[in-house]
Amino acid sequence: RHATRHPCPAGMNWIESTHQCCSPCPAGTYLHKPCTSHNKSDCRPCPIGTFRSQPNTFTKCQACYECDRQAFQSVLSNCSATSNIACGCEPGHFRVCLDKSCSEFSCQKCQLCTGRLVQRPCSETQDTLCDSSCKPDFYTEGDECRPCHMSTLNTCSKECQQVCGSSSQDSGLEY
Amino acid sequence: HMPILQWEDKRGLAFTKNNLSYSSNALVIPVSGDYYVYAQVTFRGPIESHSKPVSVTEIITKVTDSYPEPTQLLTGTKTLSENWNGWFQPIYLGAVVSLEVGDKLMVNVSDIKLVDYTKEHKTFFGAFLL
Amino acid sequence: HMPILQWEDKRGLAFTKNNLSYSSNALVIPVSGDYYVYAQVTFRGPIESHSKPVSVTEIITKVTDSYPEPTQLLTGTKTLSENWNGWFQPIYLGAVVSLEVGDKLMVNVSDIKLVDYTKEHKTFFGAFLL
Amino acid sequence: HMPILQWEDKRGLAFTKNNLSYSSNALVIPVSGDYYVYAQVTFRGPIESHSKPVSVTEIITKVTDSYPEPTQLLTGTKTLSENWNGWFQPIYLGAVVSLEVGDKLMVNVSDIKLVDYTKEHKTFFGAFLL
Repeated sequence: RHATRHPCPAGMNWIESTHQCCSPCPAGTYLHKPCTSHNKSDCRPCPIGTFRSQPNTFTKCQACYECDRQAFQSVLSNCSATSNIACGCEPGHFRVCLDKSCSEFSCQKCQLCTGRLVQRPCSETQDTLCDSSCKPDFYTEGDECRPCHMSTLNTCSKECQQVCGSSSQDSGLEY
Repeated sequence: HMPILQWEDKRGLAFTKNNLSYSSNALVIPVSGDYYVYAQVTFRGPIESHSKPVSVTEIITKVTDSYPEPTQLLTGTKTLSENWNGWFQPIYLGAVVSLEVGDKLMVNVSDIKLVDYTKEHKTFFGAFLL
Repeated sequence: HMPILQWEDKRGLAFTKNNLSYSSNALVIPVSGDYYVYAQVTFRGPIESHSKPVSVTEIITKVTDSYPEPTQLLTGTKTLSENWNGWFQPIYLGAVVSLEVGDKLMVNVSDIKLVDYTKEHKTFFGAFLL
Repeated sequence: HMPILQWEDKRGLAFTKNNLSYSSNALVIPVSGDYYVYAQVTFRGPIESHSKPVSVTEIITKVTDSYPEPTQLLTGTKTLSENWNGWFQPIYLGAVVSLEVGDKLMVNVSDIKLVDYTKEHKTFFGAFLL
């Protein structure tokens, strides 16, 4: 069985190239030169743009991801020697996950509740939820809410008159 | 993590040799070196009781005994705009990667129920030492 | 069977060597062994007098003198959801297969009229011994 | 010509060896011979200030000092029918090509702003001598 091929004491890793058991390098570093019988491993810090989040005996660090700035992603936390970059969405955008784990997501513009009350504001993970009915002084036109003051006598439909009634004439005159 | 695919390693076109073995869903690397690793997964739908998937993803990952996290080596992710009375979407991946003896290679997918496993020549996975 | 593609084996980027020869639409295997076999076909449409294809398929097959039926080695099949004022769809396939001397490799497609044969770097086919 | 992609050649999974070097956006061929050359580019959108792209294209090209024009070796071109609230499209290319010492290999794309450069395992490029 492969697993027990090289019995290293707990907490030490088998290094194939030197046939030695070495203690792993701490997170944020990588194994530059493996240990030998008389000296310890030579661990070096991860170069900029790379990281290792766990103790390891790798000869290289992992490359940091980048946030997709052109697709409205923002940096939540920068890549460090011990942790990958974390990305979110710019203000006014929310995440559309591509899969259950949401490891891949695109950022979509939050919808504006024009003429409606906001039932639930836009958040990092969900679009704005607008009220189904229009705000006061707004009337429904198709699936939109139009302000009464924008309506004029001949464009004011039955629905509009119900909502805007006399106020539409007065506001019409004001403008 | 995403579900891991299981593979047939003996019957039909499948084979392993030169100590490159297959065990518990992974190809196990017998000797350190540079390998060309490749895999194709054919996804298909719709399948009942399944909401419309937005995308399908295939990832070839590497697991090392001495490190708690898998490393993603190759990823193919495709959004689906197919109409819904039946769709097919193959994703092929292949590249050279440096591997150590004992490393394990696996294929993860976004949704195992969408994988077309019916024919060995539609979904396959392999590696060879350069 | 599905129609078999014909290939250019000498001009431009095309070449054959080490006795891997091309004759009557097939690559002929000169020595038994494991080969990495690959092919890309770029499909395109619409073409007049052609109903809207629902999908395109590419299959690399093996024909052996000693067996009457071709064996499907690799298959890429993709449904098309493209709008119809001009679409392109490449399908790449590649994998290691065990072949015997004299085996013939061919590429079949669902519809030859949909194959973009205009540029050698868009549709190609090859194999090399590991 | 189409824009040329720049690559990371040292950090993370990237590496060069056996004198196959990377300089000014190109892999430089150290010895004449047949190479398996491959590349995957993951395209994604939408991005702001960008009209809806109709298609995406990836081309692996060769530049030779002795010839002024680049040679297109491999091309993958795909029309997009995606809806527009977020799409991903990988294109993989790979084949054997005959190269001379000093030849330079590059990857061109139809639109650099549509390339997903955020993860090394989604967009990659390489070659190995047979």
